[in-house]
Amino acid sequence: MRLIVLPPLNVSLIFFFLRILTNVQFVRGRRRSCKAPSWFAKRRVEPSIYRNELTADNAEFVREVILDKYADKSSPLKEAPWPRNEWQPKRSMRGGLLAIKIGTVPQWTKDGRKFNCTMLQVIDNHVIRYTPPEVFTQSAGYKSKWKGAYGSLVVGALSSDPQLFSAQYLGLFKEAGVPPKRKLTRFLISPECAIQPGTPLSAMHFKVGDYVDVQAKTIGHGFQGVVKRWGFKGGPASHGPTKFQRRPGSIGSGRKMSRVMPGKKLPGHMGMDWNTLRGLKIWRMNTKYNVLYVMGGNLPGPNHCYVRIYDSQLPTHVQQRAQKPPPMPTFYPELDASEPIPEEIFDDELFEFTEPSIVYEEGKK
Amino acid sequence: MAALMRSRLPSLLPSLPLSQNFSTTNSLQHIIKLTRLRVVDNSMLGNQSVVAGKPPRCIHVYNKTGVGRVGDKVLVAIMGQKKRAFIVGVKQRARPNKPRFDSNNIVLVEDNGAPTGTRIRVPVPSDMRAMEGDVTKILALATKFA
Amino acid sequence: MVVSSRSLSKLFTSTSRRRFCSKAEGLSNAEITKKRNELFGREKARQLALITRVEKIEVEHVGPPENCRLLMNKGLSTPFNCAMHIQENLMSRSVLALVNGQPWDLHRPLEDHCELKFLHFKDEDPALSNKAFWRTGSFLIGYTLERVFKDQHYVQLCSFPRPRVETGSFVYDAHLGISDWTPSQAELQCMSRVPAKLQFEDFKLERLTVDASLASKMFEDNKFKSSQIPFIAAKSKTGHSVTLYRMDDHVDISEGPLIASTALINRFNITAIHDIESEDYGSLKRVQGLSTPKQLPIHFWNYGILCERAAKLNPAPMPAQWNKEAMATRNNA
Amino acid sequence: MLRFGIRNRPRRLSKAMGRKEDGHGTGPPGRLERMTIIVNSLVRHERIEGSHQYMDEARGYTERLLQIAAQGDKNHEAMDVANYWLKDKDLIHKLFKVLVPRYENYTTCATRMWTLPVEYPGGKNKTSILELKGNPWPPVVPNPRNNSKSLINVLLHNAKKDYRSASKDGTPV
Amino acid sequence: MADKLATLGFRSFLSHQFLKRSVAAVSCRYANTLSNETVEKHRTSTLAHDKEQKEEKKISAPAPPGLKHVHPEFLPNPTFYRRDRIKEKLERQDMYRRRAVCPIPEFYVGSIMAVTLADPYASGKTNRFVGICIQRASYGLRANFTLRNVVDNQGLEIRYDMYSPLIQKVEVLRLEKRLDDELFYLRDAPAEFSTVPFNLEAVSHPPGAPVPVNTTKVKLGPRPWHERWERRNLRGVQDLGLPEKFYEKAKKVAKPWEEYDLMLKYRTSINPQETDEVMDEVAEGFREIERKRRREKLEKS
Amino acid sequence: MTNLATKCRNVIRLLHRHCAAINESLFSKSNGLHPALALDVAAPPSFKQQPSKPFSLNDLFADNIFWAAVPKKRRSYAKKWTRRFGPDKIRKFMTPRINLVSCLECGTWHERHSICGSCYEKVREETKAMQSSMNPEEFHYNHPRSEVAYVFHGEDANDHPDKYIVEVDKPRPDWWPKHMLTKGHGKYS
Repeated sequence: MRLIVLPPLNVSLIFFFLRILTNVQFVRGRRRSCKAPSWFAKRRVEPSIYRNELTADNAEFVREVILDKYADKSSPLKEAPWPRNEWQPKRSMRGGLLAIKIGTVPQWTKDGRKFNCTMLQVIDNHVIRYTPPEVFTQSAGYKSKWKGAYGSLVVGALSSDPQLFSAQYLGLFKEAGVPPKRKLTRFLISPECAIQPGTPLSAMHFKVGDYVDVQAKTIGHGFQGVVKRWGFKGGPASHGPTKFQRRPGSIGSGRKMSRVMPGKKLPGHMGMDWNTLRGLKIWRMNTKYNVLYVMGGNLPGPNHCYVRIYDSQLPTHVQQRAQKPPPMPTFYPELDASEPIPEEIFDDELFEFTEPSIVYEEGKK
Repeated sequence: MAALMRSRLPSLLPSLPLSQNFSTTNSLQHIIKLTRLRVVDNSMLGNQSVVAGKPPRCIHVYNKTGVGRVGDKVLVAIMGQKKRAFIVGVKQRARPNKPRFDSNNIVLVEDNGAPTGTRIRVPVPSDMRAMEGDVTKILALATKFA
Repeated sequence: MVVSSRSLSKLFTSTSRRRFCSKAEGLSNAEITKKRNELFGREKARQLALITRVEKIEVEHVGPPENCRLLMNKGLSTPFNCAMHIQENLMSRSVLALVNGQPWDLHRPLEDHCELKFLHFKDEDPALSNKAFWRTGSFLIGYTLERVFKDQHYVQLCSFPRPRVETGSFVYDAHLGISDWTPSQAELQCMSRVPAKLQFEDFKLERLTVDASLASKMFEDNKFKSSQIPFIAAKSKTGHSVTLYRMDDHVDISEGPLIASTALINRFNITAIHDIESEDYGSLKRVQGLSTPKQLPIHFWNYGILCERAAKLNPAPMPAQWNKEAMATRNNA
Repeated sequence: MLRFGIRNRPRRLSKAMGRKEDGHGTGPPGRLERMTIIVNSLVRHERIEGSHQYMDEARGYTERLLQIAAQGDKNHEAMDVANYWLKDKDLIHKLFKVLVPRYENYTTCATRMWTLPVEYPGGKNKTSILELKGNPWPPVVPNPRNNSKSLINVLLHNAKKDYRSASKDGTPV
Repeated sequence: MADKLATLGFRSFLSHQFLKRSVAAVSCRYANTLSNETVEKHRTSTLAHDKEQKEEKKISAPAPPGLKHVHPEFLPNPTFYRRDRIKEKLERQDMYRRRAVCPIPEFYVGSIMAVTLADPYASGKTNRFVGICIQRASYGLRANFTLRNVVDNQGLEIRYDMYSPLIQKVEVLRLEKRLDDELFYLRDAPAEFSTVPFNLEAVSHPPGAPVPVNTTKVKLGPRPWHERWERRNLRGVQDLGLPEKFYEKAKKVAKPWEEYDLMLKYRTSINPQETDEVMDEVAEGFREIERKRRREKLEKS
Repeated sequence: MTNLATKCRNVIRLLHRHCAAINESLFSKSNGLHPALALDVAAPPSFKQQPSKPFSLNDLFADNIFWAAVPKKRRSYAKKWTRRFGPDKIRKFMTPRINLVSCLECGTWHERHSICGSCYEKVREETKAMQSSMNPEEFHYNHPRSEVAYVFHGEDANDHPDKYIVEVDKPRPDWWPKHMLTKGHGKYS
């Protein structure tokens, strides 16, 4: 029986609807906001204020209580698990995962072609909250361009010690009954793909051979000039160009225009902006460590950055998905796994290192 | 012919050091305009350029980027005349399993695409055999494939 | 002897219960609090007026920031005034004072030459401060009960046991005058908001020793207290005095030292109300609460763990009518 | 393996501690020279104070020096490194004969750092104390307070006893 | 390690000082990023539903000390933002599997080697190249080595990916070392130093014997060279015979202090404990390969 | 070109008028003292260094004052103070310091993560006293090759076997924690 301690807490539940990491909204030109929206729940508290007060074995006792409260809770909610609806081709849009980029590795196809794969590890994902479309349209952060078709599924990653977070932020996890998460993100989903809060998600949410979109924040380069930021050629290096080597040059034409067009490429803050790569194939998966090998070594963001992965929205892949429906609404190990899940799953075109070296037959040109 | 080849790499310095021929850098790592090249077939023109110590220079690369790779056609100024040639070896750092040569090698070609020489004296990258177009004509002359 | 006294007290309480209820029907807690507050104020002014000539006493301060000797007024200046001369930090963080080794309220005037030491929650052994803080907690539950309920519910505070921090909660037993009511979480939350707001007001806890007659006059409409006052007075040093404490306009009987002011409190929660059965006073409600001082910040999560424990019934003894034997055992306990 | 949190990148410390005229070099060689001066004084005095950046960088170098010196004075590399890092040659003996045996069976790191308070009105760069453990000087914090008797610790301690006894006899918490 | 420090009451006063720095300072360029320690903490945190099980390492015997030089590519890339335990472990698993199928013998820069590569266009579908190994670079599955030879008076170098499936066979014709780590100066040296006959007979190296060091000193050709060799303090090169001003400029540019920059070395290398752990695992991996090969031989016979 | 010429003329006329005033004020009434009494030290330091050569126009042109971008108008106090201490800068001065804690021993305030300055002052003095009690020749140039033990007044030397003993001729300070004195003292040493 858990006491809601501070009166403002339940107020926060109603108004601060959910801590949403709005994915990229492209206003004209490149615009980003490093500041979280005002209605986000205040996240962090200064841990050292409290930690210095506790003795060692009391801190130990508190950690023990945390583990008992959260460790391997079966179903936090009294009501029955939610129904699993059918996959409707072209209409259904599933939720995604919040992973961490852990590195890139070269792989080869069966016919000897070399390419780079980025490894994304899905660590400790849980569904935190599902908001049906009718409620979501009224909430803060809703964009009218979504035309009320989508509900919102908040997924959290990396459970951590509640003593690091503020009361408001901890209130967000009460409904799901999961430990507070270090990072939250939101996916727009169609109502039939709703997942019950508190459900753990793993890399098996996707299948090898699927195509996914991957979003991450690019490496920040601070205030950069046009040559680095937009790849301008800049001026000549010699023949006496007085102070004109890396400058943007003219930024607009005369009389009729006589202004600078919005979106004009100029020096400014570069990087640390959400970037999406679409239609990346999943070549390989390690189920023991929940690692996905995704096509391409050029994923945005540095090593160990958060990465949002969701089914690819490119039209070709949406059609392909119609034939091979993915696990709906996610992969439930106890229900879907017929035989024990193999530790490594490979795409059939990928060269497995256990196979002998590639030999080209005589006939083939 | 071999006697002319001094033990080390083809000498790129002419007998009398005229200012415009005197070069302080090694030949460039990839082929753009004015890059000095080395003719590797047994065409007369190629041998004369070696004897005269005047290396042929690339004056145009027939591709969009203007940087010549293996298999690209180039226009070469050799012994005072303009000839076309195919690049069969580049000093630029190559991809894995692809050979990298110590000199930028070319094979001279006539206007109709037929090679001037009859034999290529040095190894040629084996993935040139996968190229289409009139490059295939000069492959017949190749003896060794790296 | 023991048997008879208990039967006597049962007789006494059964009759009194019926009589008091009817008489108290008309009165409401608010009026009674106002009346007690006036009586307390008048008595305090009277006692102050008795001091005509100001004598000087020497106060030897020991401890940080430095040991010094202060010349203060007898019967007027309090340890708090001494702190005002020494350091502002002492004023804000001190909970209690030690006068010649005895715990002393911070706002209680000094009587004689003495050696003064200030206590706070982060001392090497803050047991005295913790006990005073716990006793203040019970005192503030009384303050809350008398303000929180609607007027038709006449709350009669009974008594609170000796403060024991190990139990995890402080207690006040009272007769709430509400029949079957078990408070929900939200209601407890609302009740807690009243004392929780006290941390923003800097109410002093003033101590006053009054004559037993005045005390019984103050608490005439509270049957429990009026039956306890003669015994308390008998136990006191002079044999007929009762020590009262006032905070804002709430007055209550308590003998131990309380903390200096409500500004020291950080979190305050009324955690549970249990039904208890006392032989002398019949069925009562045991109201339990938990609080932490500002000097010891605690994270909301760990406070939640303490709250859950504080909600369990406090194992303190049931309130009982005092009689000779009980007082004897109390003294030497 | 360094047993304290080190930064991923070294600090440039380009602001010369001393000027070129005093013989201090500039740039990376100057930075390393300044580090040797600090390490040298730390090995001699075993407790030094200075600006936080320099102390933190020198701390890494001191720990590594001690780890390398642990290979014994017969080892050529250890003697060469000690010779470079300790300008005063009598300290080399102290390093091998006093410090290395002192930290032989230490499980924690061999140095400790404290942050010094900011002098009013502030604005100057942060200063801190860097000391070698096991030094003969009086401890920086003479009697650390034991807060096990504070109110919240007493409450939590008793809550723990209840919690443990409750969970022992199976009653769900 | 920070948590351990945070437990003691008094030490918790200390822990604040370490806590901030023990979480390595991730510069602001990497917003939305976790430090290595935080990721490790979450992988093994008991709060996680997919907590990583601690498998016990079945290390039967410690690795031979020199293994680190024999298989340098098994050690991870020391740059801090490349490090990740899980990525390195999975990569090493692939490397063992590959080496079980196509064994790569012990070789060093300076050994004469022959590599048979699958080539769809060559006759017999394979292409064998013999040359002297002038460089061995990079880490993990990206590891590669470069062979150099002079064929028909034409200098030729091919860079092979060690773990590429196209490689059919790798033979070491002469196992020897040279005085330098990289032999790029052979490009500026006369051809006979880089010429290796294609039909060279393999000289098998007696197992366990120390690897011979070929101390030939190459006489470089005339300038212009590919690099300013006088600045590389090469040992396998005869006296360059350059005028004095070259050497003065080299001295001015040299960085002798970096040899004593202990933290620079610490940050650009894998510390001894971790190297031992990795090398123990590598030795165990190779023993596994041996066992598997013996089992296959038994089945075949 | 013409207005440039007029501008130069005005500037020169302006300078002439002023330099007379400048010379006059410096010598006659410097800070109220009779020139004879105007001590050298009292003269403004900047004036002292300049050699007393007569004012000439080309100094003006020498440091090409006309090519440098210079403010056209004088900045008012209001503008200057708003820039320095204005609304956007107020945050720097007005943010309350909430990480201050008062030391439990001596009550002085310090930041939460730092140690108490006044308490450490005692420790620093004591350390300096102990260091000075060792013979400086040895301490600075020929450090003993074994652990050093500082033996205070009233302590005997032989409970520090095979250590270099340094006599400190004053009693050990009372605030020195007791638990550190016993053998194998705690790890806080």
